[in-house]
Amino acid sequence: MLTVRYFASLREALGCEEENITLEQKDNVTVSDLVGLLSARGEPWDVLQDTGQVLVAVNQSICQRTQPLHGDEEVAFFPPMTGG
Amino acid sequence: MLTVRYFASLREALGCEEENITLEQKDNVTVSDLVGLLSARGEPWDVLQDTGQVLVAVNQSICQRTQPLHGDEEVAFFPPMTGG
Amino acid sequence: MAVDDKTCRINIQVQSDDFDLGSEYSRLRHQADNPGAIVSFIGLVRDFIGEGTEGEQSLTLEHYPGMTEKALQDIADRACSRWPLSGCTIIHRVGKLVPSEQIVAVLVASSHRDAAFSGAEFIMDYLKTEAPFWKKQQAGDQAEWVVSRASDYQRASRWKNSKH
Amino acid sequence: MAVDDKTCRINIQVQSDDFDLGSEYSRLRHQADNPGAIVSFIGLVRDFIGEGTEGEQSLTLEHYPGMTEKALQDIADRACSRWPLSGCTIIHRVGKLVPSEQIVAVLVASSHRDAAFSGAEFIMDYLKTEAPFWKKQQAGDQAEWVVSRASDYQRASRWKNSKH
Repeated sequence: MLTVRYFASLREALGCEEENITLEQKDNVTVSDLVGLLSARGEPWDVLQDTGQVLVAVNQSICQRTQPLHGDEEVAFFPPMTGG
Repeated sequence: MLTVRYFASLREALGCEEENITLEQKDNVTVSDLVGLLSARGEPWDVLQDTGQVLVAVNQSICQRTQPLHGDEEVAFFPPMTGG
Repeated sequence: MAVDDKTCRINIQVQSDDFDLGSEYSRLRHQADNPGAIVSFIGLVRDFIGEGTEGEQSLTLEHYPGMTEKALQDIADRACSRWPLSGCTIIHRVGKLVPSEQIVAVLVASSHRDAAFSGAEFIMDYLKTEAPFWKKQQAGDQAEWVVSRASDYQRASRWKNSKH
Repeated sequence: MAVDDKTCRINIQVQSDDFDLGSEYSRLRHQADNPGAIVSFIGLVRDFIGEGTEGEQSLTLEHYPGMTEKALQDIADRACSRWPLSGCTIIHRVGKLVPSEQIVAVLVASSHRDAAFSGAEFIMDYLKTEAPFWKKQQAGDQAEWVVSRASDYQRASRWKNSKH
Protein backbone atom coordinates (compact mmCIF):
# COMPACT_ATOMS: atom_id res chain seq x y z
CA MET A 1 0.00 0.00 0.00
CA LEU A 2 1.28 3.46 -0.95
CA THR A 3 1.03 6.31 1.54
CA VAL A 4 0.42 9.49 -0.46
CA ARG A 5 0.95 12.86 1.23
CA TYR A 6 0.24 16.42 0.11
CA PHE A 7 1.80 19.58 1.51
CA ALA A 8 1.29 23.33 1.72
CA SER A 9 -0.76 25.05 -1.01
CA LEU A 10 -1.28 21.70 -2.76
CA ARG A 11 -2.73 20.16 0.42
CA GLU A 12 -5.14 23.07 0.64
CA ALA A 13 -6.06 22.98 -3.07
CA LEU A 14 -6.79 19.25 -2.95
CA GLY A 15 -8.40 19.32 0.48
CA CYS A 16 -6.37 16.24 1.33
CA GLU A 17 -3.41 15.70 3.62
CA GLU A 18 -2.79 11.99 3.26
CA GLU A 19 -4.39 8.94 1.67
CA ASN A 20 -3.55 5.30 1.08
CA ILE A 21 -3.55 3.85 -2.40
CA THR A 22 -3.16 0.22 -3.39
CA LEU A 23 -1.59 -0.31 -6.81
CA GLU A 24 -3.39 -2.93 -8.87
CA GLN A 25 -0.41 -3.50 -11.11
CA LYS A 26 2.87 -3.94 -9.19
CA ASP A 27 5.41 -4.25 -12.00
CA ASN A 28 6.86 -1.42 -14.08
CA VAL A 29 4.90 1.21 -12.20
CA THR A 30 6.36 4.72 -11.91
CA VAL A 31 5.41 7.99 -10.21
CA SER A 32 3.91 9.07 -13.57
CA ASP A 33 1.44 6.18 -13.42
CA LEU A 34 0.36 7.23 -9.94
CA VAL A 35 -0.07 10.81 -11.16
CA GLY A 36 -2.19 9.50 -14.05
CA LEU A 37 -4.40 7.60 -11.61
CA LEU A 38 -4.87 10.65 -9.35
CA SER A 39 -5.36 13.14 -12.21
CA ALA A 40 -8.14 10.99 -13.61
CA ARG A 41 -10.25 12.25 -10.68
CA GLY A 42 -10.49 15.55 -12.62
CA GLU A 43 -10.18 19.04 -11.14
CA PRO A 44 -8.42 19.99 -8.91
CA TRP A 45 -6.38 16.76 -9.07
CA ASP A 46 -5.12 17.33 -12.61
CA VAL A 47 -2.75 19.99 -11.24
CA LEU A 48 -0.50 17.06 -10.24
CA GLN A 49 0.50 16.78 -13.91
CA ASP A 50 2.15 20.20 -13.82
CA THR A 51 5.81 19.31 -13.22
CA GLY A 52 6.74 22.97 -12.70
CA GLN A 53 4.23 23.48 -9.89
CA VAL A 54 4.30 20.06 -8.26
CA LEU A 55 7.42 18.26 -7.03
CA VAL A 56 7.57 14.64 -5.91
CA ALA A 57 9.47 12.79 -3.19
CA VAL A 58 9.52 9.02 -2.78
CA ASN A 59 10.49 7.80 0.67
CA GLN A 60 11.43 11.37 1.56
CA SER A 61 13.89 11.94 -1.30
CA ILE A 62 13.11 14.26 -4.19
CA CYS A 63 12.86 12.30 -7.43
CA GLN A 64 11.86 12.42 -11.06
CA ARG A 65 8.54 11.13 -12.26
CA THR A 66 10.27 8.20 -13.92
CA GLN A 67 11.02 6.85 -10.43
CA PRO A 68 9.74 3.23 -10.11
CA LEU A 69 7.21 2.41 -7.38
CA HIS A 70 6.92 -1.04 -5.80
CA GLY A 71 3.67 -0.29 -4.01
CA ASP A 72 4.83 0.17 -0.40
CA GLU A 73 6.45 3.62 -0.59
CA GLU A 74 5.64 6.97 0.97
CA VAL A 75 5.01 9.32 -1.96
CA ALA A 76 4.72 13.07 -1.33
CA PHE A 77 3.53 15.83 -3.66
CA PHE A 78 4.23 19.48 -2.90
CA PRO A 79 4.91 22.89 -4.48
CA PRO A 80 8.47 24.24 -4.91
CA MET A 81 10.03 24.98 -1.53
CA THR A 82 10.08 28.45 0.00
CA GLY A 83 12.09 28.02 3.21
CA GLY A 84 15.10 29.90 4.49
CA MET B 1 58.21 69.60 9.15
CA LEU B 2 57.38 66.04 8.03
CA THR B 3 56.61 63.39 10.63
CA VAL B 4 57.92 60.09 9.28
CA ARG B 5 56.72 56.86 10.89
CA TYR B 6 57.77 53.23 10.42
CA PHE B 7 55.72 50.15 11.33
CA ALA B 8 56.06 46.44 12.02
CA SER B 9 59.01 44.56 10.44
CA LEU B 10 60.20 47.77 8.79
CA ARG B 11 60.32 49.58 12.15
CA GLU B 12 62.40 46.72 13.53
CA ALA B 13 64.70 46.55 10.50
CA LEU B 14 65.39 50.29 10.60
CA GLY B 15 65.50 50.52 14.39
CA CYS B 16 63.36 53.62 14.12
CA GLU B 17 59.74 54.27 15.01
CA GLU B 18 59.37 57.93 14.16
CA GLU B 19 61.49 60.88 13.08
CA ASN B 20 61.01 64.45 11.94
CA ILE B 21 62.40 65.62 8.64
CA THR B 22 62.47 69.15 7.28
CA LEU B 23 62.40 69.40 3.51
CA GLU B 24 64.91 71.90 2.12
CA GLN B 25 63.07 72.23 -1.15
CA LYS B 26 59.31 72.74 -0.71
CA ASP B 27 58.06 72.80 -4.31
CA ASN B 28 57.51 69.80 -6.57
CA VAL B 29 58.54 67.35 -3.87
CA THR B 30 57.03 63.84 -3.91
CA VAL B 31 57.20 60.75 -1.73
CA SER B 32 59.87 59.44 -4.12
CA ASP B 33 62.12 62.37 -3.25
CA LEU B 34 61.73 61.61 0.45
CA VAL B 35 62.56 57.95 -0.22
CA GLY B 36 65.68 59.08 -2.12
CA LEU B 37 66.77 61.20 0.82
CA LEU B 38 66.26 58.36 3.33
CA SER B 39 67.80 55.65 1.11
CA ALA B 40 70.94 57.74 0.75
CA ARG B 41 71.70 56.74 4.35
CA GLY B 42 72.64 53.32 2.93
CA GLU B 43 71.74 49.96 4.43
CA PRO B 44 69.23 49.13 5.85
CA TRP B 45 67.47 52.31 4.65
CA ASP B 46 67.70 51.44 0.96
CA VAL B 47 64.93 48.84 1.49
CA LEU B 48 62.52 51.79 1.27
CA GLN B 49 63.06 51.81 -2.49
CA ASP B 50 61.46 48.37 -2.80
CA THR B 51 57.86 49.22 -3.77
CA GLY B 52 56.76 45.59 -3.37
CA GLN B 53 57.96 45.36 0.23
CA VAL B 54 57.29 48.89 1.42
CA LEU B 55 53.95 50.70 1.19
CA VAL B 56 53.43 54.41 1.87
CA ALA B 57 50.64 56.42 3.47
CA VAL B 58 50.47 60.20 3.54
CA ASN B 59 48.22 61.66 6.23
CA GLN B 60 46.98 58.16 6.93
CA SER B 61 45.84 57.35 3.42
CA ILE B 62 47.66 54.82 1.24
CA CYS B 63 49.20 56.53 -1.78
CA GLN B 64 51.54 56.16 -4.71
CA ARG B 65 55.10 57.41 -4.60
CA THR B 66 54.21 60.16 -7.03
CA GLN B 67 52.14 61.76 -4.23
CA PRO B 68 53.26 65.42 -3.71
CA LEU B 69 54.51 66.50 -0.28
CA HIS B 70 54.18 70.05 1.03
CA GLY B 71 56.43 69.51 4.01
CA ASP B 72 53.94 69.30 6.88
CA GLU B 73 52.51 65.81 6.34
CA GLU B 74 52.59 62.61 8.34
CA VAL B 75 54.29 60.06 6.10
CA ALA B 76 54.27 56.38 7.06
CA PHE B 77 56.23 53.46 5.62
CA PHE B 78 55.24 49.88 6.31
CA PRO B 79 55.20 46.34 4.87
CA PRO B 80 52.07 44.89 3.18
CA MET B 81 49.29 44.38 5.72
CA THR B 82 48.59 41.05 7.38
CA GLY B 83 45.50 41.71 9.48
CA GLY B 84 42.22 39.86 9.64
CA MET C 1 33.71 6.06 20.26
CA ALA C 2 36.93 7.49 18.93
CA VAL C 3 36.56 10.91 17.45
CA ASP C 4 38.08 11.59 14.05
CA ASP C 5 39.43 15.14 14.15
CA LYS C 6 39.01 15.51 10.41
CA THR C 7 35.27 14.91 10.54
CA CYS C 8 32.95 17.79 9.85
CA ARG C 9 30.70 18.05 12.92
CA ILE C 10 27.16 18.54 11.68
CA ASN C 11 24.31 19.80 13.88
CA ILE C 12 20.82 19.88 12.36
CA GLN C 13 17.81 21.25 14.26
CA VAL C 14 14.24 21.84 13.09
CA GLN C 15 12.25 23.47 15.86
CA SER C 16 9.48 25.91 16.72
CA ASP C 17 11.58 27.52 19.48
CA ASP C 18 13.80 30.51 18.84
CA PHE C 19 17.59 30.03 18.85
CA ASP C 20 20.52 32.04 20.17
CA LEU C 21 23.36 32.84 17.76
CA GLY C 22 25.86 33.40 20.58
CA SER C 23 25.25 29.91 22.03
CA GLU C 24 25.36 28.19 18.65
CA TYR C 25 28.56 30.00 17.74
CA SER C 26 30.21 29.00 21.05
CA ARG C 27 29.21 25.39 20.55
CA LEU C 28 30.58 25.23 17.01
CA ARG C 29 33.74 27.11 17.98
CA HIS C 30 34.55 24.51 20.62
CA GLN C 31 33.46 21.47 18.60
CA ALA C 32 35.34 22.34 15.43
CA ASP C 33 39.00 21.42 15.22
CA ASN C 34 41.25 24.51 15.29
CA PRO C 35 38.91 26.71 13.22
CA GLY C 36 40.36 29.86 11.68
CA ALA C 37 37.05 31.20 10.40
CA ILE C 38 33.40 30.88 11.34
CA VAL C 39 30.74 32.33 9.05
CA SER C 40 27.15 32.66 10.28
CA PHE C 41 24.03 33.46 8.34
CA ILE C 42 20.79 34.43 10.07
CA GLY C 43 17.56 34.89 8.14
CA LEU C 44 14.85 37.02 9.74
CA VAL C 45 11.18 37.66 9.02
CA ARG C 46 10.82 40.98 7.24
CA ASP C 47 7.81 43.26 7.21
CA PHE C 48 6.45 41.90 3.98
CA ILE C 49 3.78 44.48 3.36
CA GLY C 50 4.00 48.24 3.08
CA GLU C 51 3.49 50.60 5.94
CA GLY C 52 -0.10 51.56 6.61
CA THR C 53 -1.44 48.08 5.95
CA GLU C 54 -3.70 47.06 8.77
CA GLY C 55 -3.81 43.86 10.76
CA GLU C 56 -1.22 41.68 12.38
CA GLN C 57 1.42 40.21 10.08
CA SER C 58 2.69 36.70 10.48
CA LEU C 59 4.48 33.97 8.60
CA THR C 60 3.64 30.30 9.13
CA LEU C 61 6.25 27.74 8.18
CA GLU C 62 5.05 24.26 7.27
CA HIS C 63 7.50 21.43 6.67
CA TYR C 64 7.70 17.70 5.93
CA PRO C 65 8.91 16.10 9.16
CA GLY C 66 11.45 13.38 8.51
CA MET C 67 12.31 14.51 5.00
CA THR C 68 13.35 17.96 6.25
CA GLU C 69 16.08 16.63 8.53
CA LYS C 70 17.23 14.21 5.81
CA ALA C 71 17.42 16.99 3.20
CA LEU C 72 19.34 19.34 5.52
CA GLN C 73 21.77 16.57 6.49
CA ASP C 74 22.34 15.80 2.81
CA ILE C 75 23.03 19.47 1.97
CA ALA C 76 25.47 19.72 4.91
CA ASP C 77 27.22 16.51 3.85
CA ARG C 78 27.68 17.84 0.33
CA ALA C 79 29.11 21.12 1.66
CA CYS C 80 31.53 19.18 3.90
CA SER C 81 32.73 17.02 1.03
CA ARG C 82 33.20 20.01 -1.27
CA TRP C 83 35.16 22.28 1.09
CA PRO C 84 37.45 21.54 4.08
CA LEU C 85 34.83 22.37 6.71
CA SER C 86 35.37 21.37 10.33
CA GLY C 87 31.84 21.99 11.53
CA CYS C 88 28.43 23.12 10.42
CA THR C 89 25.14 23.93 12.13
CA ILE C 90 21.75 24.36 10.46
CA ILE C 91 18.73 25.45 12.49
CA HIS C 92 15.37 26.12 10.86
CA ARG C 93 12.23 27.17 12.67
CA VAL C 94 8.71 26.01 11.85
CA GLY C 95 5.31 27.25 12.97
CA LYS C 96 4.05 30.81 13.30
CA LEU C 97 6.53 33.71 13.32
CA VAL C 98 6.06 37.47 13.33
CA PRO C 99 8.19 40.20 11.67
CA SER C 100 11.75 40.59 13.02
CA GLU C 101 11.82 37.02 14.39
CA GLN C 102 14.66 34.71 13.41
CA ILE C 103 13.82 31.97 10.88
CA VAL C 104 17.05 30.22 9.98
CA ALA C 105 20.66 29.97 11.14
CA VAL C 106 23.57 28.48 9.21
CA LEU C 107 27.03 28.43 10.82
CA VAL C 108 30.11 27.04 9.10
CA ALA C 109 33.59 26.58 10.55
CA SER C 110 36.76 26.05 8.53
CA SER C 111 40.43 26.79 8.71
CA HIS C 112 40.01 28.87 5.52
CA ARG C 113 37.81 31.91 5.24
CA ASP C 114 36.89 31.35 1.60
CA ALA C 115 35.70 27.80 2.39
CA ALA C 116 33.64 29.07 5.34
CA PHE C 117 31.97 31.75 3.20
CA SER C 118 31.34 29.43 0.24
CA GLY C 119 30.08 26.62 2.48
CA ALA C 120 27.55 28.90 4.17
CA GLU C 121 26.30 30.31 0.85
CA PHE C 122 26.06 26.85 -0.69
CA ILE C 123 24.01 25.57 2.26
CA MET C 124 21.65 28.55 2.14
CA ASP C 125 21.17 28.24 -1.63
CA TYR C 126 20.28 24.56 -1.45
CA LEU C 127 18.25 24.94 1.73
CA LYS C 128 16.02 27.35 -0.20
CA THR C 129 15.49 24.99 -3.12
CA GLU C 130 15.76 21.45 -1.68
CA ALA C 131 14.59 21.51 1.94
CA PRO C 132 10.82 20.94 2.24
CA PHE C 133 9.68 24.15 3.94
CA TRP C 134 6.79 26.28 2.78
CA LYS C 135 5.87 29.77 3.94
CA LYS C 136 2.39 31.20 4.25
CA GLN C 137 2.05 34.94 4.80
CA GLN C 138 -0.81 36.40 6.79
CA ALA C 139 -1.65 40.11 7.03
CA GLY C 140 -4.87 40.80 8.89
CA ASP C 141 -7.39 38.34 7.41
CA GLN C 142 -5.51 37.94 4.11
CA ALA C 143 -3.39 34.80 3.80
CA GLU C 144 -1.34 33.56 0.88
CA TRP C 145 1.35 31.02 0.19
CA VAL C 146 4.74 32.46 -0.73
CA VAL C 147 5.71 31.58 -4.29
CA SER C 148 9.19 30.23 -4.98
CA ARG C 149 11.55 32.55 -6.83
CA ALA C 150 13.39 31.68 -10.01
CA SER C 151 16.39 33.63 -8.67
CA ASP C 152 16.76 31.12 -5.82
CA TYR C 153 16.99 28.28 -8.34
CA GLN C 154 19.53 30.23 -10.39
CA ARG C 155 21.63 30.84 -7.29
CA ALA C 156 21.60 27.14 -6.43
CA SER C 157 22.44 26.06 -9.97
CA ARG C 158 25.60 28.18 -10.10
CA TRP C 159 27.32 25.63 -7.79
CA LYS C 160 26.89 22.96 -10.45
CA ASN C 161 29.02 24.88 -12.94
CA SER C 162 31.76 26.16 -10.67
CA LYS C 163 34.43 24.36 -8.75
CA HIS C 164 34.08 26.78 -5.80
CA MET D 1 19.00 64.48 15.11
CA ALA D 2 16.64 62.93 12.62
CA VAL D 3 17.54 59.42 11.66
CA ASP D 4 17.53 58.45 8.01
CA ASP D 5 16.24 54.90 7.85
CA LYS D 6 18.07 54.27 4.59
CA THR D 7 21.48 54.95 6.09
CA CYS D 8 23.86 52.06 6.58
CA ARG D 9 24.72 52.09 10.31
CA ILE D 10 28.47 51.55 10.59
CA ASN D 11 30.20 50.50 13.83
CA ILE D 12 34.00 50.37 13.80
CA GLN D 13 35.99 49.19 16.84
CA VAL D 14 39.73 48.59 17.23
CA GLN D 15 40.43 47.20 20.67
CA SER D 16 42.61 44.88 22.72
CA ASP D 17 39.58 43.44 24.56
CA ASP D 18 37.75 40.40 23.34
CA PHE D 19 34.27 40.80 21.82
CA ASP D 20 31.02 38.85 22.02
CA LEU D 21 29.33 37.84 18.77
CA GLY D 22 25.93 37.45 20.43
CA SER D 23 25.98 41.05 21.72
CA GLU D 24 27.23 42.50 18.44
CA TYR D 25 24.61 40.58 16.50
CA SER D 26 21.81 41.81 18.81
CA ARG D 27 23.00 45.37 18.45
CA LEU D 28 23.11 45.25 14.65
CA ARG D 29 19.80 43.39 14.45
CA HIS D 30 18.06 46.18 16.35
CA GLN D 31 19.90 49.07 14.69
CA ALA D 32 19.40 47.92 11.10
CA ASP D 33 16.13 48.76 9.42
CA ASN D 34 14.00 45.63 8.85
CA PRO D 35 16.92 43.32 8.02
CA GLY D 36 16.14 40.04 6.30
CA ALA D 37 19.67 38.67 6.54
CA ILE D 38 22.66 39.12 8.81
CA VAL D 39 25.99 37.54 7.87
CA SER D 40 28.79 37.37 10.43
CA PHE D 41 32.42 36.46 9.94
CA ILE D 42 34.70 35.68 12.87
CA GLY D 43 38.43 35.12 12.40
CA LEU D 44 40.25 33.16 15.10
CA VAL D 45 43.90 32.54 15.92
CA ARG D 46 44.87 29.08 14.69
CA ASP D 47 47.61 26.85 16.04
CA PHE D 48 50.13 27.97 13.49
CA ILE D 49 52.81 25.40 14.19
CA GLY D 50 52.65 21.64 14.14
CA GLU D 51 51.97 19.53 17.16
CA GLY D 52 54.99 18.68 19.24
CA THR D 53 56.55 22.12 18.86
CA GLU D 54 57.53 23.40 22.22
CA GLY D 55 56.92 26.74 23.85
CA GLU D 56 53.93 29.01 24.16
CA GLN D 57 52.40 30.26 20.92
CA SER D 58 51.14 33.77 20.51
CA LEU D 59 50.27 36.31 17.86
CA THR D 60 50.89 40.01 18.40
CA LEU D 61 48.91 42.45 16.32
CA GLU D 62 50.41 45.87 15.68
CA HIS D 63 48.43 48.60 13.94
CA TYR D 64 48.60 52.25 12.90
CA PRO D 65 46.23 54.08 15.26
CA GLY D 66 44.19 56.68 13.44
CA MET D 67 44.78 55.29 9.99
CA THR D 68 43.28 51.93 11.00
CA GLU D 69 39.90 53.38 11.90
CA LYS D 70 39.94 55.55 8.78
CA ALA D 71 40.76 52.59 6.52
CA LEU D 72 38.05 50.40 8.08
CA GLN D 73 35.48 53.18 7.78
CA ASP D 74 36.42 53.65 4.14
CA ILE D 75 36.04 49.92 3.39
CA ALA D 76 32.65 49.86 5.15
CA ASP D 77 31.51 52.95 3.22
CA ARG D 78 32.46 51.34 -0.08
CA ALA D 79 30.55 48.15 0.83
CA CYS D 80 27.49 50.22 1.79
CA SER D 81 27.54 52.12 -1.48
CA ARG D 82 27.96 48.96 -3.55
CA TRP D 83 25.20 46.85 -1.96
CA PRO D 84 21.93 47.78 -0.20
CA LEU D 85 23.28 47.22 3.33
CA SER D 86 21.39 48.49 6.36
CA GLY D 87 24.17 48.02 8.90
CA CYS D 88 27.71 46.86 9.30
CA THR D 89 30.05 46.24 12.23
CA ILE D 90 33.82 45.76 12.05
CA ILE D 91 35.78 44.86 15.19
CA HIS D 92 39.49 44.12 15.06
CA ARG D 93 41.64 43.27 18.03
CA VAL D 94 45.23 44.42 18.57
CA GLY D 95 47.91 43.32 21.03
CA LYS D 96 48.87 39.82 22.11
CA LEU D 97 46.55 36.89 21.36
CA VAL D 98 46.92 33.14 21.87
CA PRO D 99 45.57 30.27 19.72
CA SER D 100 41.77 29.92 19.61
CA GLU D 101 41.22 33.58 20.55
CA GLN D 102 39.02 35.76 18.34
CA ILE D 103 40.83 38.32 16.14
CA VAL D 104 38.25 39.93 13.93
CA ALA D 105 34.47 40.21 13.54
CA VAL D 106 32.57 41.52 10.53
CA LEU D 107 28.77 41.63 10.64
CA VAL D 108 26.63 42.82 7.74
CA ALA D 109 22.86 43.33 7.66
CA SER D 110 20.77 43.66 4.54
CA SER D 111 17.30 42.88 3.31
CA HIS D 112 18.90 40.56 0.72
CA ARG D 113 20.98 37.52 1.57
CA ASP D 114 23.27 37.82 -1.46
CA ALA D 115 24.10 41.44 -0.54
CA ALA D 116 24.83 40.44 3.07
CA PHE D 117 27.16 37.63 1.98
CA SER D 118 28.93 39.73 -0.67
CA GLY D 119 29.27 42.72 1.66
CA ALA D 120 30.90 40.63 4.38
CA GLU D 121 33.32 38.97 1.94
CA PHE D 122 34.19 42.29 0.34
CA ILE D 123 34.94 43.85 3.74
CA MET D 124 37.13 40.91 4.80
CA ASP D 125 39.04 40.91 1.51
CA TYR D 126 39.84 44.62 1.72
CA LEU D 127 40.45 44.52 5.47
CA LYS D 128 43.24 42.01 4.78
CA THR D 129 44.89 44.14 2.12
CA GLU D 130 44.14 47.77 3.06
CA ALA D 131 43.79 48.03 6.83
CA PRO D 132 47.14 48.69 8.56
CA PHE D 133 47.47 45.64 10.80
CA TRP D 134 50.56 43.48 11.04
CA LYS D 135 50.89 40.10 12.74
CA LYS D 136 53.97 38.76 14.51
CA GLN D 137 54.00 35.07 15.43
CA GLN D 138 55.82 33.84 18.49
CA ALA D 139 56.44 30.17 19.30
CA GLY D 140 58.67 29.66 22.33
CA ASP D 141 61.59 32.06 21.78
CA GLN D 142 61.18 32.18 17.98
CA ALA D 143 59.39 35.26 16.64
CA GLU D 144 58.68 36.21 13.07
CA TRP D 145 56.50 38.65 11.17
CA VAL D 146 53.74 37.07 9.12
CA VAL D 147 54.27 37.67 5.40
CA SER D 148 51.35 38.90 3.30
CA ARG D 149 49.89 36.39 0.87
CA ALA D 150 49.45 36.96 -2.83
CA SER D 151 46.14 35.07 -2.64
CA ASP D 152 44.71 37.78 -0.38
CA TYR D 153 45.52 40.41 -3.00
CA GLN D 154 43.97 38.24 -5.71
CA ARG D 155 40.80 37.85 -3.65
CA ALA D 156 40.54 41.61 -3.15
CA SER D 157 41.18 42.39 -6.81
CA ARG D 158 38.30 40.18 -7.99
CA TRP D 159 35.86 42.87 -6.78
CA LYS D 160 37.32 45.33 -9.27
CA ASN D 161 36.32 43.16 -12.21
CA SER D 162 32.90 42.03 -11.09
CA LYS D 163 29.71 43.93 -10.52
CA HIS D 164 28.84 41.77 -7.50
